[in-house]
Amino acid sequence: MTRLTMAKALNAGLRRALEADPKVVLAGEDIGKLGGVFRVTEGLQKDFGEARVIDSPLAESGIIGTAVGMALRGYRPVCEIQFDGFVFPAFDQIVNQVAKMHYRSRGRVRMPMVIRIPFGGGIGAVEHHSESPETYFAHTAGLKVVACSNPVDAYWMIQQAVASDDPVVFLEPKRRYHERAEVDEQASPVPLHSATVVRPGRDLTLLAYGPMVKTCLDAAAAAAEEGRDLEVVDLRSLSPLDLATVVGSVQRTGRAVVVHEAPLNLGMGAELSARITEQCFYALEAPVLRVGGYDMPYPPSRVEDEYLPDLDRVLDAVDRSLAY
Amino acid sequence: MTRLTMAKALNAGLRRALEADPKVVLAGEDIGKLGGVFRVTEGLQKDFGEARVIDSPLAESGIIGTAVGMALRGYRPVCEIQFDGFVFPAFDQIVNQVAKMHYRSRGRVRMPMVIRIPFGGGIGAVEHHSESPETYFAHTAGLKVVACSNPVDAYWMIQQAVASDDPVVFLEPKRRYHERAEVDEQASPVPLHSATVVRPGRDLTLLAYGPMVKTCLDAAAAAAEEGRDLEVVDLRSLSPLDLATVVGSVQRTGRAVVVHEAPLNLGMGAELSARITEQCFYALEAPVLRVGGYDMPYPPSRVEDEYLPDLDRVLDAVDRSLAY
Amino acid sequence: MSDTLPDHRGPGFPSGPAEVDLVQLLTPEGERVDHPDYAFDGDDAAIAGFYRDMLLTRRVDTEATALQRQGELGLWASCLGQEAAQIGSGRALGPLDSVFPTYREHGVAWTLGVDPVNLLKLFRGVSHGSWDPIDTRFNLYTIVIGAQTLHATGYAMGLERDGLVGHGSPEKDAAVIGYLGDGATSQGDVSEAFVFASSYNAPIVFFCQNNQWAISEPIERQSRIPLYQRAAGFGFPGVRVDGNDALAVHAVTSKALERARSGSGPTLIEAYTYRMGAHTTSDDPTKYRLADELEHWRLKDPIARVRAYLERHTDTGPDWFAAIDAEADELAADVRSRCLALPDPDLAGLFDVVYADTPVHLREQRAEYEAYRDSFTEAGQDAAATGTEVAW
Amino acid sequence: MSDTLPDHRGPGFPSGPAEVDLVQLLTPEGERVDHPDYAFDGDDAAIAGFYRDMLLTRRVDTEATALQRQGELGLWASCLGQEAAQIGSGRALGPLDSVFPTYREHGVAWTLGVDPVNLLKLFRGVSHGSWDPIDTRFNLYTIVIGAQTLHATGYAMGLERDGLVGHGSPEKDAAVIGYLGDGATSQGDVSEAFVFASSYNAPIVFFCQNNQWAISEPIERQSRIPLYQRAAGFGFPGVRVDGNDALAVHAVTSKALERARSGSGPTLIEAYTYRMGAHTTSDDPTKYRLADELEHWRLKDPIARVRAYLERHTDTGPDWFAAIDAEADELAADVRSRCLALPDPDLAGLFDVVYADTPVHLREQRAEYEAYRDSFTEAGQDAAATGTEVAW
Ligand SMILES: Cc1ncc(C[n+]2csc(CCOP(=O)(O)OP(=O)(O)O)c2C)c(N)n1
Ligand SMILES: Cc1ncc(C[n+]2csc(CCOP(=O)(O)OP(=O)(O)O)c2C)c(N)n1
Ligand SMILES: [Mg+2]
Ligand SMILES: [Mg+2]
Repeated sequence: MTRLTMAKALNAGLRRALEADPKVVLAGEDIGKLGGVFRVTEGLQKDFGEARVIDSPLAESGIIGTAVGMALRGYRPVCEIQFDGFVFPAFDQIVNQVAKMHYRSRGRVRMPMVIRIPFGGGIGAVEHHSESPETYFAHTAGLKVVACSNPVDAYWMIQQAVASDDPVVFLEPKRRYHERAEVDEQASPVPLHSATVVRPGRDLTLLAYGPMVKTCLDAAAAAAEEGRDLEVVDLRSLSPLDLATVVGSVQRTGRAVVVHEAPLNLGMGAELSARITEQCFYALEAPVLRVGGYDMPYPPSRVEDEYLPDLDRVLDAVDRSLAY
Repeated sequence: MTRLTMAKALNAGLRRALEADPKVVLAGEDIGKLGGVFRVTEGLQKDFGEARVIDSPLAESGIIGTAVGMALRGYRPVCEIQFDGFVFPAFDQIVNQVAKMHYRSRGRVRMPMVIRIPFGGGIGAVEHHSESPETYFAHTAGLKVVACSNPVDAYWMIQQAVASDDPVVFLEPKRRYHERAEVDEQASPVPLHSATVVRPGRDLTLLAYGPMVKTCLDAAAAAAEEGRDLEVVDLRSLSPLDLATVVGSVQRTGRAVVVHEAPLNLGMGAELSARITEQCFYALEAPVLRVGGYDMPYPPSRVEDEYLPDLDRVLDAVDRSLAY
Repeated sequence: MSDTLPDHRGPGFPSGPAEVDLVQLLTPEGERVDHPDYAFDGDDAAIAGFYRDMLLTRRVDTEATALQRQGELGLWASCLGQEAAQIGSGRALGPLDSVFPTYREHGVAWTLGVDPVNLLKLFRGVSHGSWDPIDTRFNLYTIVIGAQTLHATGYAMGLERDGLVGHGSPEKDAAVIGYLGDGATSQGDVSEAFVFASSYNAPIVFFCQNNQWAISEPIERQSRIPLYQRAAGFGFPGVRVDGNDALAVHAVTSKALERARSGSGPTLIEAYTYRMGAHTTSDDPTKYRLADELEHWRLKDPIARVRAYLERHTDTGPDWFAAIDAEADELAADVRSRCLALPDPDLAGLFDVVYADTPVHLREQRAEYEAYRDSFTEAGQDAAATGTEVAW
Repeated sequence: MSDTLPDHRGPGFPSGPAEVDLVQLLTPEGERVDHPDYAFDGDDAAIAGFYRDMLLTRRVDTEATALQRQGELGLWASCLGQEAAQIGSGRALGPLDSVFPTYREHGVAWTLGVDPVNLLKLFRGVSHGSWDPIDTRFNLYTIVIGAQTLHATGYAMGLERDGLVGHGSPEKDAAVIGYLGDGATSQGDVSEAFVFASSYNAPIVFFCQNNQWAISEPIERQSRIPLYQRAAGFGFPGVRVDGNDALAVHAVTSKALERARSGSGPTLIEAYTYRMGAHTTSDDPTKYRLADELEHWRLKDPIARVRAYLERHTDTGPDWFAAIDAEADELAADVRSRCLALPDPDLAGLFDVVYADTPVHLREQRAEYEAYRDSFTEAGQDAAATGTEVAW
C-alpha cells in the first residue's frame, strides 16, 4: 500500500507496463527529460531509454500516425497528447486509421494503442487546455474510451489499457492529478470496461466519470444530510458503456442524473439518457436529467467555475428529478 | 419553375450566391474545371474565374485554414470537402478555429464560412466515401449544422448557409444528388434552422434528415396502407435543433422514432431522445426509439444495404414503439 | 475584386524541362544509357522478368477496368502507365522490406505475390482489405491521402528498435518503402512523416509516383518546383528518376533501400511518370486535360521501351512475347472468373471484427441483426444457427 | 530490442556552426557590419527607437512574470531574449500589413499599439482574445501550434484578390506576416501553409523565431538541418537572420515584406534566437537544459548590443537611457494597476458570442444560468434585469 497522487499512480502504472512487456513504448511531446507537463512520465526515459520513451516532434498527427506503424510492427504504443484541445490535429489518424485498422484487416492486425489525454477543466488554464472531447471518441466505432477518477483506478486502468488489444482513448481528469489515495499494488482490479457503484443509494442514480465523480460524491454527501440517499455510479468506461450496471441501478432508484463537463448537446448524457429510457421506460419516475457544460466553447478561466457543473448544480438537478 | 436534380439545385444556388455577393468564393479539390467529383460546381470556375472558384492543393486542413484567413479578410468562403471521410484532416481547423473564432474575439470577427460535405452511404463506394460525421460537428459549439433532403431545400438552404454570418457545416446526401424536383426560384424559403413537417400524421413521429427523409416518407406511405398514420419531420437543421417543431409533433403523437445512417451510439438520435424525453415525459407512450447504422465502421459496399436503415427497419421500430 | 489573378511566380523558379535532372538508364527507344551515380545491376533475364511483370500487371489492370464497366466492380483505380515505377521499385525490395501502398500500387502488390483477386475485392466492395498485410509484407491499401506515410515511418522506427538496421546485408536488415502520389505531397501528414523520418533517421524510402495529376489537378497546383527537392529541406536526399524506366527505378530504389537498411536514413524518390488512364473509372479526364498530353506520354510507354530493348539487344524472340501474352490472357481470365465467383460478405461477421475483444453491445447488435435478417427468410433459422462467418 | 538507438545521422548533414549562414548587421559587441545582400535603412534615431521598444517590451514582460508569480495571472509566456526578433520585424511592417502571431509576440503587439493589458487579459483568464484584431492589424493569439500560418496564408490570398499587391508602394500594397516557432515547423499545418502560399504565390512572410526550444525539446528533435532551408523545397526562398540583431531582422523582414507586396511571393525568415526564460511560468527548464547554454546566449543579448552601439557610436548619453528606464517603470506600474483592476467576466455575456446569430437554446441556457446564479444572491434579480454584459 502506497499513498499516491493520481499523477504518480499513472506513473507507477506506466512503469509496470514498461517492465511487463518490452514492446510497450511511450511517445509524446516533452515526455522524456521533462517527464511531461504533468510529470506523469517522470523518470521513465531515464530508466527505460530514449528508444522506449520517445520525445516526439511537435506534431500530433505524426505521433499517432507513427504509433500506428509501430503497432503494425508489434509494438504497444502509449501516446500522450499534451492537452485535450491538441488532440484534434491527430483526429484523422485516430478516426480513420487507429479505429478502423482492425476492422479493415478483418482482425488480421491489431491496434493495441493507448492515447492518453489529460482532459477537463478547473485548473485555471488558457484556451484549449480544459476541454472534454469524449463524445468525439465515444461516437467512433473501433475505439474504446475510458476515464479514471481516482488514483487507484488510474494505477490499474492504465495497465489494463496498455494490455488491451484494442485502441483505448484514456482520459485523465487533469484537475484530479494531485489528489491522493492509498494504492494497493497487490489488489485485483475491476475489469477495465466495468462501471462501479462508488456509493450505493436508493433515491436516485448519479452517473459520472472522471473529474465529476468526486463532485457527485460530494453532492451525495450533501444530499444525505437532507435525508436523500443518492447512488453514485462511476462509469469508468465510456465506450463500451457498462449498461448492465447503469440499468441495474436506475431500475432500483427510478431516477437518474448524468453529470459531465462536456457541453450538453450530444454529450455522454445524451446517449445515457436514450439508453436508460429505452431500457427502463416503465421504471423511470422522471426523465433522465443532464448536468453538463453549457453549449459554448470552454470559457476563460476566471469564469470556469460558473461554467462547470458543481455540487449545487448537481443538487439542483436532483431536486428537479425528485420533483417529478 | 425548373425541374432540377439536387446536384443541379446546389449548383444553381451556388451560382446565385456568387452573383449576389462578390465576396463569396468557392474552394476545394477538383471543383474547378472538373466541377467537383459530383459536378456540383460545374461551370462555376468558367463563369466566375479562378480567383473565386479555387482549385486547392490536396490538403483539407489547408483548405479550411486558408478559408479562415479569407473570412478574416472579409470573404465568405464555401469549402467543398470531397467526401465525408476526408473531413478529418481538417478537424482541428474546424473545431479549434472555425468554431471558436467568433467566441474568441467576443464577436469582433465573424466566420461566415460554409463547409459542404457530401455525406452518407448507398452509392456503392469504397471505404471513407459513405460516412455520416454529423455528430462530430453538432457536438461542437460554435458550428451550425444542416442537411438538405431534396432539391428545393438544397437550392434555398445553400444560399441561406452562404448568407449566414456563422459557420455552417452543410451536409449533402450524396445518394440523393440525382433525385429531381421542381424548384421555384421565386418562392420564399423556410428559414434555414427550421424543421418542417413533411408529412402530417397522428400515430407516431418519424424524425429524420438528409438521405433518411425519403426513406421515412416511403415507410410512412407503406404504413398508411396498414392504416397507420405516421408524421414525418425533416429536421433540416441538426445544430441548432428546431425543438419546438419536434416537441410539438411528439406532444401530439406520443411516440417518436429517430432515423439516421450514422452509428447509433451518440448519433443524433441520442440527443433527440434525451431532449424529447426531457420535454415530453408525460406525453410519451413509448421510449423514443432509434434506427441507425450499427456501431461499426461503414461496411464494404456489397453489404451496405444491410447496414443502412431502410423502410423495413423503420417500420420494425414503428411496430415496436406502437407495441408499448 | 479582380476576376483572375496575375501570375506572380517569383524569379528563380522556372521549372525548365522536367527531364533535365532525371535519372534514366533506358531511353524510350529502348537504348541503355549510363548515369554517373546509378547502374542497373541485373542481367537481361531480370529485364525480361520486368517485362513479364509489367505486362501481366497491365493485363490485370485492363481486365479490372473491363469488370468495372460491366458492373462487377464498384470502382477501379488503374495504374496504366505507372508499371515501370511499380515493378522497378517492387523488384528492388529485399526479403525483409515492407511496403505501405496507396490504392494504386497493383504492380507492387504483384511483386510481393498478392493475389490480384484480393485487390479486386476492395473495389468490388466485398472487403476493405483482404490480403494478409503481415505475410505479404504489403500493407493494406490506404485511401486517405498521405496517412500511410506516417504508418510507414512508424514501422521503420520499429525496425530500428528491433535491431534490423545496419548489419550490412539485406538478409539481416530491413527497410520500409512508403508510396505516395504527387498530390499527396501537399498533405500535412506527408510533411510530418518527413519530419519524423528525418528526426529519428528511420530506415525508409518515400516513393512518390508523380503521375502529373491528382484527379483533375495538375502537379503545378501542388508544387512549383520539382517534388524531389522537397526532401532536402527536411534534411534528407531526394532524387528524381524516370518513372517509366524500370531499370532506372530499380537502380535508384535499390540504392535508397540499401541506404535505409544501412542506417543512413530516409530518401525521397520522385518517379516522374504519367497517369495514362482516368483517375478512376468514375473520372472523366477529358474535362480537364488535353489529348495531346497523353499522346506525348504514350511515346514513353514503360512497357514498350523494355520490349524494344529486349527485341533489339537480346535474343528474345516473338515466341517468348507471345507466350507472355498468352500467360497474361490466362491470368486475366482466371482473375475474372474468380472475381465473379466472389461471394458477398455477411454483415453478421463484421460485428466481430470491430474490436479484438468484442463488447456486449456489438454482440447484441449482431444478434438483433441476425434475428431481423432471418425474419425475412425461411431458411433464416438454419443460417443463424450455424453462425455464418464473414466470407471475404 | 536495443535500449538506445545508435546515432545514424547520414553523411552530408553536419549542421556546423549555426552562425555561418546568418545575416548579421550588428555584432553582440555593438559594432555594425556589412552584409552583401542586406542593409539597415534607418538612422540612429530609428535604432534608439528599437532600443526603447525592446526595453519597454522587456519591462512589461518582467512585470507580467511577476504578476503571474503573485497569482494575478494564470500563466505568462515570456518573450525574454526575443525582443530584437519581434521589434525588428514589427517595425518593418507597412501601414497595410497585418500580423498573425502565436502566443508569444508581445513585442510585435507593442509595435502595433496593442495595449499590453489586453495581452494580460488572456493570461489572467478574463478573455480568450481581447484586442481588436481588425483595427490593430494584429490578429488574436493562436495557441494551437501552427494553425495561424494557414490563416495568414488565406488572408494573404484575400489581399491579392483585393488587388492590394504589385503597385510598388507600401501605401498601396499589403502583405501578411505569420509568426511561428521552431517547434511549429513540424506541424502539418505549417507545411500546408507553405504549399498554399507557394501555389498561389501569396504575399506572405513566414517569420520563424527559432528560439532553440519547443518547451523541453531542442531544435534537433524537429530538424537536423537549419530551418530556413525548409522553404526551398516548397519553392520559395528562406533566409536565416541573427534574431538577436534588431537591425538585421529589420532589414531582412523589410526586404521580404517588400517582395511579398510586389507580388513575388512568400519568404521564410528564420530568426535565430534564444528563449532566455522558461517556456511559460509553468515550466521548469532546469529539468532539460544546462545553465551554460543560457550564459552563452546572455552574451548575445539583443538589447545590450543596441545599447552598446548607441553608447559607443552615437551621442546618446546616460540621461536618455535613464529616461527610458523611468518610462519603462511607469509603463509597468500602469500595466500592473490596470491588470489588478480588471473585472472578472460575466459568464452570461458569453452565451451571446458563441454565434453571430444566437440560437434559441443558447438564449434559454443563458436565462437558466442567470436564474440559477441569481438564486444565490439577493441582488440577483436586479443584475438579471439589467442584463449585465460581458465585461472583458
Ligand atoms: C484526405 C483525402 N482527401 C481527398 C481524397 C480524394 N482523392 C482520392 S485520390 C485523390 C488524388 C490523389 O492524387 P495523387 O496523390 O497524385 O495520387 P494519384 O491518384 O495520382 O495516384 C483525391 C483528392 C482522399 N482520398 N483523401
Ligand atoms: C497543436 C499543439 N500541440 C501542443 C501544444 C502545446 N505546446 C504549447 S507551446 C509548445 C511548444 C512550441 O514550441 P515552438 O513552436 O518552438 O514555440 P515557442 O514556444 O518556443 O515560442 C507546445 C508543445 C500546442 N499549443 N498546440
Ligand atoms: Mg498523382
Ligand atoms: Mg521554440
